[in-house]
Amino acid sequence: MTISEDEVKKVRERFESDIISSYQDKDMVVFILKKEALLRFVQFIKEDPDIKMEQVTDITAVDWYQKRDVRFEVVYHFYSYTKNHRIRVKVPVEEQDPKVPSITGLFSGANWFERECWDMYGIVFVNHPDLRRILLYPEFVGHPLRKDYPIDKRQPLVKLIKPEERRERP
Amino acid sequence: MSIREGDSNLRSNMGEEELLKDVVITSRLDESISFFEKVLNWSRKYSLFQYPFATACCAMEYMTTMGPRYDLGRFGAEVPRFSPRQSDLLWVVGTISHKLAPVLVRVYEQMCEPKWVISYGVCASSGGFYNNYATVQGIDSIIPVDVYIPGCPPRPEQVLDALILLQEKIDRSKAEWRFSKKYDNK
Amino acid sequence: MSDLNERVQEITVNMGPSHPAMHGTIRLLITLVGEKVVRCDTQIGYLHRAFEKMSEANKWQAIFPYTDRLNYVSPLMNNVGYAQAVEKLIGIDIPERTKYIRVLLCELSRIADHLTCIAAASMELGAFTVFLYCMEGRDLIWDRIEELTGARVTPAYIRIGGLARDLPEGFLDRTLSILPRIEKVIGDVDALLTENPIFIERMRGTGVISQADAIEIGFTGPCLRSTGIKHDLRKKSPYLVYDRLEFDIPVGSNGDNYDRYMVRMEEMRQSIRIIRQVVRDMPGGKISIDNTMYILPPKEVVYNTIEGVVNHFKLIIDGIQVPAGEVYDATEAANGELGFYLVSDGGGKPVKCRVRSPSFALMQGLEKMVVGGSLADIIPTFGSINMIGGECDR
Amino acid sequence: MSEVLIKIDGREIKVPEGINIIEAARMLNIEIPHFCYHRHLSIAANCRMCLVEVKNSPKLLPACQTKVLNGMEIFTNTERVKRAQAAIMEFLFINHPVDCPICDQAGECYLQDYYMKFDKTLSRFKEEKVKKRKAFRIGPRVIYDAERCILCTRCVRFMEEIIKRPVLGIKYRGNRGYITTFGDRPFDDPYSINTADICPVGALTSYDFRFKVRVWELTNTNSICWGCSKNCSILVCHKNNTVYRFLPRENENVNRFFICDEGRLSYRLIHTDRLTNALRKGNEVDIDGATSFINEIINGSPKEVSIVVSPSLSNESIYLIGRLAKDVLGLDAVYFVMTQKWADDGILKNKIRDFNYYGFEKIMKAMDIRYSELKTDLQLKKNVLLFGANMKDEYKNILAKRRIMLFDTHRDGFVDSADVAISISSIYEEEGTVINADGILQRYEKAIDGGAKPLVVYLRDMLSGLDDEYLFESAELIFDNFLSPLLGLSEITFRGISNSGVKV
Repeated sequence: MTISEDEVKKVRERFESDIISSYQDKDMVVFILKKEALLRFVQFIKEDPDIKMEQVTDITAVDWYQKRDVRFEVVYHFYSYTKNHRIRVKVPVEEQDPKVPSITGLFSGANWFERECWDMYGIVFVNHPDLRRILLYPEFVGHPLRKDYPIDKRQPLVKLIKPEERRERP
Repeated sequence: MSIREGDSNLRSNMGEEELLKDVVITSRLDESISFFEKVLNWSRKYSLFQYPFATACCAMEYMTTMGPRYDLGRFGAEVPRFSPRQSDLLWVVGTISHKLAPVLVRVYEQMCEPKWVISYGVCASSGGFYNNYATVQGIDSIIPVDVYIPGCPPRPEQVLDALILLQEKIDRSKAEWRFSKKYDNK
Repeated sequence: MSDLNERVQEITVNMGPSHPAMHGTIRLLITLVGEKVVRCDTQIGYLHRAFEKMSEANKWQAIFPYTDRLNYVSPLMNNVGYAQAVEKLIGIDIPERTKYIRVLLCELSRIADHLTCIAAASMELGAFTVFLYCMEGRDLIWDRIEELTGARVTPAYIRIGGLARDLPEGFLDRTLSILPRIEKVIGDVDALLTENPIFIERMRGTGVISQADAIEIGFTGPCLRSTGIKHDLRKKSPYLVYDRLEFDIPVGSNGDNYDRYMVRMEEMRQSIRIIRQVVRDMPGGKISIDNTMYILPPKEVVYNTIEGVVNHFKLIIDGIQVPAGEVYDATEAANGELGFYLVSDGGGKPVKCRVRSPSFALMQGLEKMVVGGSLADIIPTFGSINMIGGECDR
Repeated sequence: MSEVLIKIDGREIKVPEGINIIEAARMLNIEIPHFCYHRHLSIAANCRMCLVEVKNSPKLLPACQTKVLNGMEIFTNTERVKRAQAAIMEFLFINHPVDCPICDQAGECYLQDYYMKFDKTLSRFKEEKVKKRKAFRIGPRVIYDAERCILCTRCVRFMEEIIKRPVLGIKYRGNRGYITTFGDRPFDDPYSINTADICPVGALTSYDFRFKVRVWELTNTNSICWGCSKNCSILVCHKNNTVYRFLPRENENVNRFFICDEGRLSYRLIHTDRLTNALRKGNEVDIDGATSFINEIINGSPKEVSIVVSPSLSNESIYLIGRLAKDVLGLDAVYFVMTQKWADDGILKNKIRDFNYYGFEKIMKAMDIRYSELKTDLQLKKNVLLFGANMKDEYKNILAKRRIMLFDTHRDGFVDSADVAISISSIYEEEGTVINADGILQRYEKAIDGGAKPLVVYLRDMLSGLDDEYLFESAELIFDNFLSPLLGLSEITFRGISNSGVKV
């Protein structure tokens, strides 16, 4: 299920300046990458014949609010049908400029995942075809999955009737 | 003909048990339910055209209630009309999120009087255990509701019982003539 | 013929969330030229219930009721997927009997899911009889699930490290007894639909997607297999006891609605085959691990000894202390690859509990499948994707 | 103090000589479980939970009693130690009642925490548990449950060594023993509830907090007690804007680790008969009308306004009052009122009950404004600005003939007769600093929001004429810009004040 040792070595010396660290997690190899090198890295793992990642399975972000100095961490999962192995790429993102290059150019499947990540965490995916909110309504202000967004802060679109004025229909 | 909302004298201050009595003995004319209204109510309650506003997991249970085993058709409410104009019973089935709330309000307003609303399941009735930024905490905060069905999802028998409850409510309701002075088209 | 189209300008039609064929939670802004679809902007999120935010506010073992309501047509598959991910994160190995019971419940839920999908899709094409037959078939399965777990749609029966309770007496025989009746239902649906000219007319050749597009957009499950790629996580990366069972993977050829329907029908037959094998070699023994740091102690211990009540109390108050780390674990749910990405900082609540839902990726491809076809083809295409609101919007 | 080199679980560390192994391990944040050991109490070493293995010593040694020696090698998680801890817990649980669902201590009970960390095994004990007297009121404010007690004698030692009134003791022996007073007299001591705090299990619990709220639903905020001018450091335990209890907070400079019962129970005043809005002659009026009325008087006739202060306010409010007196009203003297004094008991209680009296004194001296107690009404002008008013009754007739503009947290007797009364927030609804009797400056944080605005906001309106008015925005700005230089703490910022306070 995980890519073999020599592929990891090949990736490492090609990107050794940009890879912050890489380790073998429970079932897949994890690369922690600087965000500048993301596009080149994804391009490489897509085209390299041994690794040959064909599908971006999932893109999401983790909010380490007050637990780490770099607050956000965008996490990509890639899967290859032919080789049947997966890798996980993590890109630390500062809170001040939450920008990450969009990979919809390489994998069109990443489109909605990035839109959801923008909607929920407020991480901007640079030159994404149409970066709109996908799960919430456009009038929503703020990004709810951030840890400092209170869980029950509602922004209703419709005027709510107060409990005492709710008239019992005859 | 319309059912007046918030009718002050007859329903709200009378106890539950008086209302359930079949014959309401009253001297004042406008309070008695005339024979004609009884026929009218009887015809209404057994031919409810329903609009299934189904969104979430309760829709699965709603399917089995419409299905062969727990057949909703036995109570005359089986014909789903998919346009609010032609239906008079709105089943709000499942969780209503804040993004869907304007849609629900518009569908409710498009329905013609007399209309009734059944809130199917605990998410529609009170937001269920989704007490968060995305869920409307009970559709009675956006539209008036007649019958609430608890349960997540409610068993089909509970749904049939709710339908019977609504039919009793229709039976007791006092029809208001369009041309009488008390008609207020709020 | 072509000048007729030029004179007809584009109009945008709103197939809104409250449309009978839209399962209540999808809105399609379709741009039409006459009957031909030119563009289709899919808008989802009408059933976004903040699953992740709720899972960050609840303890590890308290998230099971929320996972039920992701894909509420086959809830037990989400439970199994989530429990498996947490067990992998902690490093627990569950007993053999539990693995067999989990496979049994997953396959029963898969049949229920496919029956619902075929019921809804065919009803939208007018075959109301098929809807009623499938409902009857699904009720048979739900009776068994209700008998075992106590609820029809929201069982929340799986626990981290085991199950809530053991199989009641005679459960396996009753499960075996309903299989022929389900096969009869599948046979009837087959007879009604498979050679039905109207059905073939509507389904053959509509909603086509090529293999390359399917892979790139992120198709998994029956929709991917219908394009001819033999990919199933139960075979590719076997989990539970799927490696000990023989079953094969139905594969379509040209990725249209008809193939998706055929793949689902065949998968139901394979699931029945799996259930028969599971019931045949179901082992005895415990159904939960006995390390009470991760699973609640049995009730008689909790009510009679102080150690049991202290253990129970601390597990409920502080939650299961999952060691820090992260994991991504994918299982083959009814609609495709259901992945759970869990991150823990060693506490009782997850830092992140991400669900990679198959419907979300499938809906991305709806526009590619629909553009070029006629307006009427949207309905069978959307029906055959079997998008479930809870899973797609989370 | 000479340093000693020791090794715990293979990790080397230099520790001061003479401390015990538990403290040494705590420096490497290795947790050694213990019941009877308490940092401020003597060593009883009767619970045996803290047994650790020390190299070349035949048997396990109690970590609380054994002092560290040079070159000592200690192991805290070997097989022998684990078996010993599990055995001790098993013995403690033998007669322990199955009370967790009804025990107030659940959630913060040592037995629960240690079971999950160190024991994790089921008991082999099948016989009957010993029955003892359950849940009787050993004193007016404390309840004792003999079955839950593990006889660790923390409460006995606390009363004997800290409070110096040896009132508690163990009666009977073996598993029949339980804690009681001599001749079963009521355990009525002004520090009795502290025994419930330091009791590691649910044996001693506070009568007032009984079955009120579950401990894990409360959030704790650092604050100070408003009972007297000792300003003991406390934790305010609150849940959706209601305070349920005060707990002592470790503070070496002020109250070490305990507080008096009266201060602890004064949390009730936060929610009883609070003034919630503005009153004109006792009847309701909106707050803006009242503040504009006061501002007219101040701007209209600044000369006829004098100030009377009750020192139960934060340093920041007192500073602004000083600026108001000096720059706006041109007063050179400010009068203060006192509440009923109480006896200074030599342990914690201080005779002056206005909790910021010493802060008031220091600030007034630093701003060289004369201050004196209000004796006769001659000194007063026509209008009186009265800040905070929990005061003795005889002041009331002094102030009777004046036009009173009152800012107060509570609705005491004086509110109805005042011309204008405006509600302000108590110290638990705002941030600020206070100075106590021993000259320790402490910062308190906002625990709940009670609806009323802090006094600092109203004072800022009155001082709106001054040029540096923008600096009066919040307590932090006032402290950083004015108070810290004034009190000679220029290098300490508002956020920088440590939890145990700063000597002024």
